[in-house]
Amino acid sequence: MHDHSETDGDMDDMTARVLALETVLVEKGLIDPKAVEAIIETYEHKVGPRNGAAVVARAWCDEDFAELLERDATAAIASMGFVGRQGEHMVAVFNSSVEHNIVVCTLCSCYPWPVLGLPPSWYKSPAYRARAVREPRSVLEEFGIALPKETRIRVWDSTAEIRYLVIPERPTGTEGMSEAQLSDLVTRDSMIGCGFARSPGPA
Amino acid sequence: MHDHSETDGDMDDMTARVLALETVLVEKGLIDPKAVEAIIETYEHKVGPRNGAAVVARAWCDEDFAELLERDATAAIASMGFVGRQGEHMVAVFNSSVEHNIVVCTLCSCYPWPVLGLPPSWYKSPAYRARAVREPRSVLEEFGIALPKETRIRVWDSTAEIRYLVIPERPTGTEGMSEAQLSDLVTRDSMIGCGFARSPGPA
Amino acid sequence: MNGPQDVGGRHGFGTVVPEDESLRFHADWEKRVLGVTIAAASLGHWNLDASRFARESLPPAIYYGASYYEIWLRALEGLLERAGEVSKRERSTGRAETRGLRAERCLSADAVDAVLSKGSPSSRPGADPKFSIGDMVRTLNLQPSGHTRLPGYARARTGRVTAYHGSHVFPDTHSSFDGEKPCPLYTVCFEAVELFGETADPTLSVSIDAWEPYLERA
Amino acid sequence: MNGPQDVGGRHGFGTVVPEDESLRFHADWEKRVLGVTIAAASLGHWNLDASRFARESLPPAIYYGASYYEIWLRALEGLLERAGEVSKRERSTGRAETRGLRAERCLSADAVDAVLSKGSPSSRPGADPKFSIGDMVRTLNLQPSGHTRLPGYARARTGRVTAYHGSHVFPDTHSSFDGEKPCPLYTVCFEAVELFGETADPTLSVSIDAWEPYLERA
Repeated sequence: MHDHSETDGDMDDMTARVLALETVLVEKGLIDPKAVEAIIETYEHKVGPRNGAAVVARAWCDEDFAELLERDATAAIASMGFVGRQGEHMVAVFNSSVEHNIVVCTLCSCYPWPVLGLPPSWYKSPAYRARAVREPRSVLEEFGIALPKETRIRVWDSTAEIRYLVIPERPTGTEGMSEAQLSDLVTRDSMIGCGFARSPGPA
Repeated sequence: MHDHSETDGDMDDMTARVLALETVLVEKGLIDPKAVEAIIETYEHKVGPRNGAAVVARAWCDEDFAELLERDATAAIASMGFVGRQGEHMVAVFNSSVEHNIVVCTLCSCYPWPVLGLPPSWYKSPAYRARAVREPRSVLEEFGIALPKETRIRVWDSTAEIRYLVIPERPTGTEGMSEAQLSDLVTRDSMIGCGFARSPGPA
Repeated sequence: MNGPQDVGGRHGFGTVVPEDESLRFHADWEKRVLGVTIAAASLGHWNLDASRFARESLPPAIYYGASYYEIWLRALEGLLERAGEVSKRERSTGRAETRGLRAERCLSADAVDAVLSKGSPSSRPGADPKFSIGDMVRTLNLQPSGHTRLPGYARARTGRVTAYHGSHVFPDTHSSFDGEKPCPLYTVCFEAVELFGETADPTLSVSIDAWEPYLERA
Repeated sequence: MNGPQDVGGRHGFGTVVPEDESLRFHADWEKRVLGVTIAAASLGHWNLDASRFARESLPPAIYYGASYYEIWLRALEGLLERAGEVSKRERSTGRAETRGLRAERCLSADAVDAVLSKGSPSSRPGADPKFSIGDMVRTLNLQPSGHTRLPGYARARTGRVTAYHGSHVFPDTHSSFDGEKPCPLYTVCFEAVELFGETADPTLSVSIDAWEPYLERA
């Protein structure tokens, strides 16, 4: 909904608006600017979709891990050190040649932060939230993805505190690749269900 | 939704916007400015809620007319010379001590123009359209109207080309008053169901 | 469409602000919008249902931020643009660059009274009605992306037929220029508890006018 | 509430615009909104459900016209105002006029890692579940004016229980500070044709997570 090219004026307004609020909160001792910085630093540089990519790559390589991920995703993901806010109750859903999973939060912007970081703008947009549950195929087309007509689609609307991580299919031609190499093939969008993992080879 | 005290800037934008369109249409010979003026003149000065008030007053005084109004409102209203756009198919609904009728158009702004003129802003507002069908009592309170708890309420959502006119109850103490005097007691809001006819006496 | 126009029963729009009945317009530009909208309709490029569809197709952020005359104006701009009559550039410069396509249908001042008095009745000859007054019917779960006049709050709900109005032009097809396809039109009355759940006002009933294709026998 | 947040299945919002995954923020003010919102939550004046309710209670014209960080900021302003911490005048001048009420709960920089890593699990001990995996259930026609997490498109629809998650804090009461009232939480899966009518994609199913009070046996 927010067209950034046209809203530079708005953004200045927003800058002033949040600055005023932050200033008052700091003056009252209600927030510590260093804590604010630490939060920003965490989600700008530390917690992001490479966490989820590592989970996916391990699931591709380690059957026991994949089994635990299916049975208790919170524990499996915690075993790799990814825990916390907006990931307290994790469920992993596995794509296959017959079923494709997509995650949405129609009511707000629920998203598995410890494994994917902050949600992209489109995930929070009314357009995605409205259409993912009704016409996911046409949404996928806007991501350049065409699913076979007969593939079943299951959409997970995150209406509670359960957070969903899509495990995309392992691309063909990746035999013998390391977990680290494999994780490079795992895109953020593929872990929401709006893409596939990349095929190996020249990008 | 539209706060007029805050939108003088907007209104200037709107003035410019409609002027540009009108100018191009006139230049192309697609509209005649005199026709535009005649349309405005019609709905600013000729067609308005006094038409409906005359219909209501006659229904209060003339049983045969009331009976025709109930059976074929389009014909009854046409017999008084009120016809045309947005009044092609009329239905009159009669308030009583046990049932109160309210009219809304949840999907746009359908309204019986030949008898009531142009709809007021609130009739077209999302607030009225959203709430009239769910919580008409709380809407009526905002008009200063409290209905007895046991009064049945029937809301008419104008989803087709049928237009509804509410015939309010005749106030007590109006015996012997003329149709013209009675029509002065009939408010626009009472013919939508968002008010009562006024009682006679000092205003 | 499940668009911004479909507000029946929704929350969050605030209070209703009454208005003196002597007030006709809030600004002069509103008068122009009224006059130009009605005059331009005479060109015959669209019908009433198509103009409603143009209004509800405005983006929700615009629809909810606009007064109703602004909604009319924005929809009119789109209708004239799609009809090939007034381009975006012409609107922004205020200067005509091409000739009008249907100048011969321009509404003259003389004809205004007759056009407004005549109106556009939507009743048509049509098939015999399938339902009778008193029948219980259920609205279908119809959610087309195009224009429809079955409001969301009354979808998949059971009510009673309280009136039959003969056949009327069907907006779902007429709005997309796919024909008038007249069909029987009924008034269907629902208890509020059926529409809004068990906490709804028990003294309240709500009726809609519904075309036969919206209904099945309950 | 049937508020602006309840967009599942609605039309008219346009296309989805993909975004490079390396992009974290579109402007610096978005970072501040993120940081201030999370830091201020530590004051304990509200909970996650109350903050969602504050966001969806924004007027639709504002909600749909705003980016999500703007929604967060506007909701935060309202929450802090209602908590008595920051008045409208203080926001407009940018100067504090009173002391903070809960300065002793101010989140310190040292504590950030621990707070973010701990999160706020919503699972609680609770009653035995009434439904089992595989059961067919029907969602109730619940349309409260307050906060709820049963989306409109899945109201009064029949689906199958596909998972049970134990008991979780109930947002409908928690959001209004009426207690956690934990109850069993299920995943319920619906065929798209049940939700959106017969023209819906036959290969599509949609699940929601639904608390037991939203459900009855089908």
